Amino acid sequence: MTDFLDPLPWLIMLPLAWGTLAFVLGPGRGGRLAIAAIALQGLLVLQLAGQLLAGGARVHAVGGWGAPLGIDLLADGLAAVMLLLAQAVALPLAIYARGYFAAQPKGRELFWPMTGYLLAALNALFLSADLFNIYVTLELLGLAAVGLVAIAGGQAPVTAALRYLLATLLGSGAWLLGVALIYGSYGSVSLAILAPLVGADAPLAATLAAALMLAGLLLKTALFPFHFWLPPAHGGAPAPVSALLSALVIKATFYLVLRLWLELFAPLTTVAAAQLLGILGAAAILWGSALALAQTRLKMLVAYSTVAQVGYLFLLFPLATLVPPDAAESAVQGGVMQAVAHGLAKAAMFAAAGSMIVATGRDDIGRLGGVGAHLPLTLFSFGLAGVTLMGLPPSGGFSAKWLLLRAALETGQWWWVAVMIAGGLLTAAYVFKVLRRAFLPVASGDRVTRVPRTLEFSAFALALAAILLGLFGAPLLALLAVGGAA
Amino acid sequence: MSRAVAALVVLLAAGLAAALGLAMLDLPEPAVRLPARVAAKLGDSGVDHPVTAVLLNFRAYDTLLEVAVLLLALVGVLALARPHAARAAAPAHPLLQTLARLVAPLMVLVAGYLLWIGAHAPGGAFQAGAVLAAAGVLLRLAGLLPAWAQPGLLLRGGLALGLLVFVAVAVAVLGQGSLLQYPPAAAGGLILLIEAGLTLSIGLTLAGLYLAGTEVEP
Amino acid sequence: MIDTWLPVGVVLSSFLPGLFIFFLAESRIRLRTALNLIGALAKLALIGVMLWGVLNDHEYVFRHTVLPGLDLVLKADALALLFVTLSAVLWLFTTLYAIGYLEGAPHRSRFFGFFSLCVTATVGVAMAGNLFTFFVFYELLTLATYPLVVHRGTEQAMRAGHVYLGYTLGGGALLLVGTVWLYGLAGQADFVHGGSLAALPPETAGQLQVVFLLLIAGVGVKAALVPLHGWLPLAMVAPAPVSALLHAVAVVKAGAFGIVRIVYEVYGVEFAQSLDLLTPLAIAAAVTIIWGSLRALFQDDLKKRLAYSTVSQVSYIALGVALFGPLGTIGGLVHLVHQGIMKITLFFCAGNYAETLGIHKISEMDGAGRRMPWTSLAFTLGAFGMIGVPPLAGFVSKWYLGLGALEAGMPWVLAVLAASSLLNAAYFLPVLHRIWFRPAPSAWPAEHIPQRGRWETAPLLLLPPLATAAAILLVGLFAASAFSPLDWAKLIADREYLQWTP
Amino acid sequence: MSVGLLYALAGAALVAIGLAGLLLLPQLLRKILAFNILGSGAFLILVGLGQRDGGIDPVPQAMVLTGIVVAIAATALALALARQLLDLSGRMRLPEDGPDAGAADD
Repeated sequence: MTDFLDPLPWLIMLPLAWGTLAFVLGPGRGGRLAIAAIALQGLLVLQLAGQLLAGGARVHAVGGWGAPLGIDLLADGLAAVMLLLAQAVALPLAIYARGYFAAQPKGRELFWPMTGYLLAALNALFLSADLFNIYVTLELLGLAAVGLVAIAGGQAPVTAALRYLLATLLGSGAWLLGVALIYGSYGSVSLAILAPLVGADAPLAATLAAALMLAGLLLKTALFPFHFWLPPAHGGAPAPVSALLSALVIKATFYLVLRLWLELFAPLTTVAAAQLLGILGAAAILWGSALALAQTRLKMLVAYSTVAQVGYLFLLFPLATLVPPDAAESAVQGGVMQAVAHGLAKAAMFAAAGSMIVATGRDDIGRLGGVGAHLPLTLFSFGLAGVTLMGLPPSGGFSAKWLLLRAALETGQWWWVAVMIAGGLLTAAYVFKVLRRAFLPVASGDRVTRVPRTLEFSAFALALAAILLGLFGAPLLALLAVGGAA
Repeated sequence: MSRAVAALVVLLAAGLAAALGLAMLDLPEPAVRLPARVAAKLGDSGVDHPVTAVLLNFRAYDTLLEVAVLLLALVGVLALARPHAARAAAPAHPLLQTLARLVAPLMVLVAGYLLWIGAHAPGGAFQAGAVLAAAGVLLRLAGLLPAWAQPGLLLRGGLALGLLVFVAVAVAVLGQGSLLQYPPAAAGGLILLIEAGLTLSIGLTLAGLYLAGTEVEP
Repeated sequence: MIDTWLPVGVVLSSFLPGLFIFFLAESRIRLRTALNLIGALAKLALIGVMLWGVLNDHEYVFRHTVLPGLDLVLKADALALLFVTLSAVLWLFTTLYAIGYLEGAPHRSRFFGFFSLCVTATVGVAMAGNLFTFFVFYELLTLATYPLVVHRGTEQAMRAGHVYLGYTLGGGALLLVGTVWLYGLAGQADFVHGGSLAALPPETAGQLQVVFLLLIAGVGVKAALVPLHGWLPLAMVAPAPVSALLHAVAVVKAGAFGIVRIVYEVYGVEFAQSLDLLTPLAIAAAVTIIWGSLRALFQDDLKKRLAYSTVSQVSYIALGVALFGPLGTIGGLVHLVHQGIMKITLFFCAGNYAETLGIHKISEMDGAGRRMPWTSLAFTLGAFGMIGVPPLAGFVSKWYLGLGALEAGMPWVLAVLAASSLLNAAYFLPVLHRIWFRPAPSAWPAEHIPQRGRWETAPLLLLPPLATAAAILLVGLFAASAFSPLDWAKLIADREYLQWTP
Repeated sequence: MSVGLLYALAGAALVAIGLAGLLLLPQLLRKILAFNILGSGAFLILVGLGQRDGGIDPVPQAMVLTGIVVAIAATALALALARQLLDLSGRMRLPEDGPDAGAADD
């Protein structure tokens, strides 16, 4: 009986099942089913987290065969944290989406099935311990994301979706090539089997595979200069989709970079490669923030903010590679904390932006006057999310920044300190660019209508979660430590 | 795009090919030998053909996700298809129509054979589904099937059946200890059940990718 | 149990009403007023309990671990209570004043919401038990005051808000780097009497000096130390109650209080002296004092003159901190309270002139004393206090600062004090002369509130400045008695010097 | 040199051709074909390296079967998107300039 209630397989099968059922139910149906099922998934993740904290990392051998013949699922602290993030973001967004598509029906027909597959892909990816299986989850994730971008139709979204699709296919192609080389070198694709083999002997093929897989993931994570596809895709999709993509989808590929870097390819990492990743991250922070500041459309601003925030994630690599273990631990904790905090805050920010666009009827920062007076909770949520992105305390973003700053100062890499501080100030500049507009009264000729309450409250719940993460980050870090990933 | 950039890209691609070639010429002996392990466990897999055993037992979880990818692609194509796409095709040449009427039942029969033989020889649900889909495309070209932008409940059920059966079997055997862990005695039957569902759904899905994607001219 | 949660209660007593007020409809005036006053009174009651406790050697500490090795600590010690009490009392007066001031104005729910958050942040700054907690509330203060500065939504207000954010977020960034660095060096940065850094190995001295510079520059932005003061005169576009709060308790005082905590309870005044950090601080403070007074001299806008006066006066606190010796400490700490009472009175009065008669410029103030005698009396007490006329509050501060300068062997500070007092007189006395001795013009610039019987203006506008003006007189007259600000400052100074013998 | 290795080397060449095509060809249909060539190259490498010592390895064969279906799905979605773009814009190619270029004015 206990086998039957194991949360691990259910976390993948449940969203697959409800996504398919939503498709069978018919166009636009399945929202309530999705919300109930995601809530259940949330409980399953909490149960899993409890199991990990009590008994350490867990392996689930699918089919009972075990690696290398079968495929293993691995739930360690890092995976559990990402699973927690995914369900925590998805539940309020599902509630938000129901309200959003009631007000803005364009694109609602097949939103739920695609979202179900998206979540199944995310959960499967976080739990997978098999390189080829990860390839399949990557494709499931990529196609779901591309489909969601194009869901509302129109020339700009379709163009963005195609660009995104080509980028993501090239990325998974590089991954598959890497898998082929690894299988050719070692005869297995299981992470657990491969790790000691790579450590013992790494032929040119393994190094080449590592480089290819890393490059493919960077393309999918939209790290500067591979960010070209992200702003139109995230900025052009319906708000709940933008939120899901910015909060979760790019985090999934970042998670893989982190796992490969810290575990499988750890013997191959060099300081130079780590510094290169850091430099790309720094460039993303500065370039993305500057472009965010230059936007006139609200959702494009938030999308470029994602380009910038992705940069922070990659600062962890120079801070965690070949440095004293204390600093490395702090850096990894900071990077993961940033992933979680940005996920919650960016979902809140896109959700709030979507409400503002519904209320004002247009996507224009210059015409936001009156939002402060008519949608105070939404604006407040946007502000709270902004606080997290700026890295002001108390918030998850601050905790992340604190951990990264500590690692930077401890390892004497002060140049990353300067980048992080400059990035925080630039973030403040573009967040306040929106806030100050929204405080102004309604411009003559414009109207601000009310939006459903569920839109306001779901965005607020996400923003509040990002803030509370800053006050209660310690349990999350305890969970992260399970299994020694950090 | 400037010539310089193009030259750079070509250089990059050639460099990649060279690096791949070099790496492949300098490979160590693999430390793990999976073929031997597959052969050793083939008897417990419920089928005789090693590729089918990998696809539907040892690495059945990959296949499960792959079926989801296929259905998802159809969902994406349907999301793009607009209602005006659902038009009856222009009637085709009578000869083609007659031929299609004759061949289609035969193709269904072939599909059934491929499904059955998959347990022992090359074949299985994907090959069978592909043949079914080809029958659908042929009927469509002959003007005997309408394009569908908005499949009805029955059709949606058929599209989803394979994945739903697969998921149901996967979790139904959780009591054995893990996902997709078939009881050894029932393995062959369960695999056939899954493959039967998959054949129908894959056939419909592959046909749907064509049928939903055509005839979009306004 | 109670001991743990009392400091939290003090923070929540304005935070919760503030949150509630945000979502009140504009028309719910009574509920909003009731929430404001209940919060203010509850805060005072909680503080009363803690004052009693601290006197009886009680410790009120709340500790919550945010990250491993990083605690959020709220602690009510003598120094915290000095500032908390000042904030809570003046908040009550300012709330009353603001209710009168904003009668009928738009966006009051938003205003009072942020107003409450602003006080929440201030008491948080006051009760912060370590540098991290201080930083948390210091940044919260920035965010809570920005909407108040731009409240009017005019182009000028927006520009002022921009400048304000630029300065304060920049300062916050410096403070953050300094704080992280210090945590890296010392593992923690709890506020303890006499500081905790003296035990670090001597080779870190150079780093500690750089960290000190970062920290002081970070808090110096809000304390308006020259050349970091540029935002303060611009922020004058805010409504009068906001200016009053900004100048007397919230923003500039948070900065000054930060300097006190950093010098005394992070570095320890004796250790800071041994690192040669105090003399540069004293010079920075002295330059600010003179520069602010000089600039004040040339302002015709009344609130701008008061703003430059604040730049100058707040640095008395920093100066007192930088004078090594208990007497200087006493002078600086007591001025923290005294300057607050005096400056809030002056801003209340400036608001009254503007709201009642439309007077914004000093050149328009001729004969205002006859039309508004009570307001003008309060203004006069505040101005005399600032100049340092005995027996008013300002005199007490300056007396101890002077003694402290002699004790620290820095006689040049006396010259600074004397010059500053002369400049204070030079920019306040002409104003008083206009109010009392010039004939009134035939018409005021814009008379909004007519004389009604004995009330020269709305009662809620008049009573708060009268109360604080009375306080200026009382804390000066009764400086020597128990529970006076001076007495409390002596108690604190007593604890900060561990080895010092005069 | 075994036959398997020869397949793998041919796969490497296909990958290079596919990569260059995907990046250089402006026409969408050709881009999609180039992606398929790239994918086929990767499949060849996977299978070829797996049996470079002459024996038959069913595991990469099964993986490639899975990969082919995934590639079909991706190709179908790409074609549907390209078709949609053709209907909406009348062109079968992506706009030339990168999105950052028009950031400030769109």
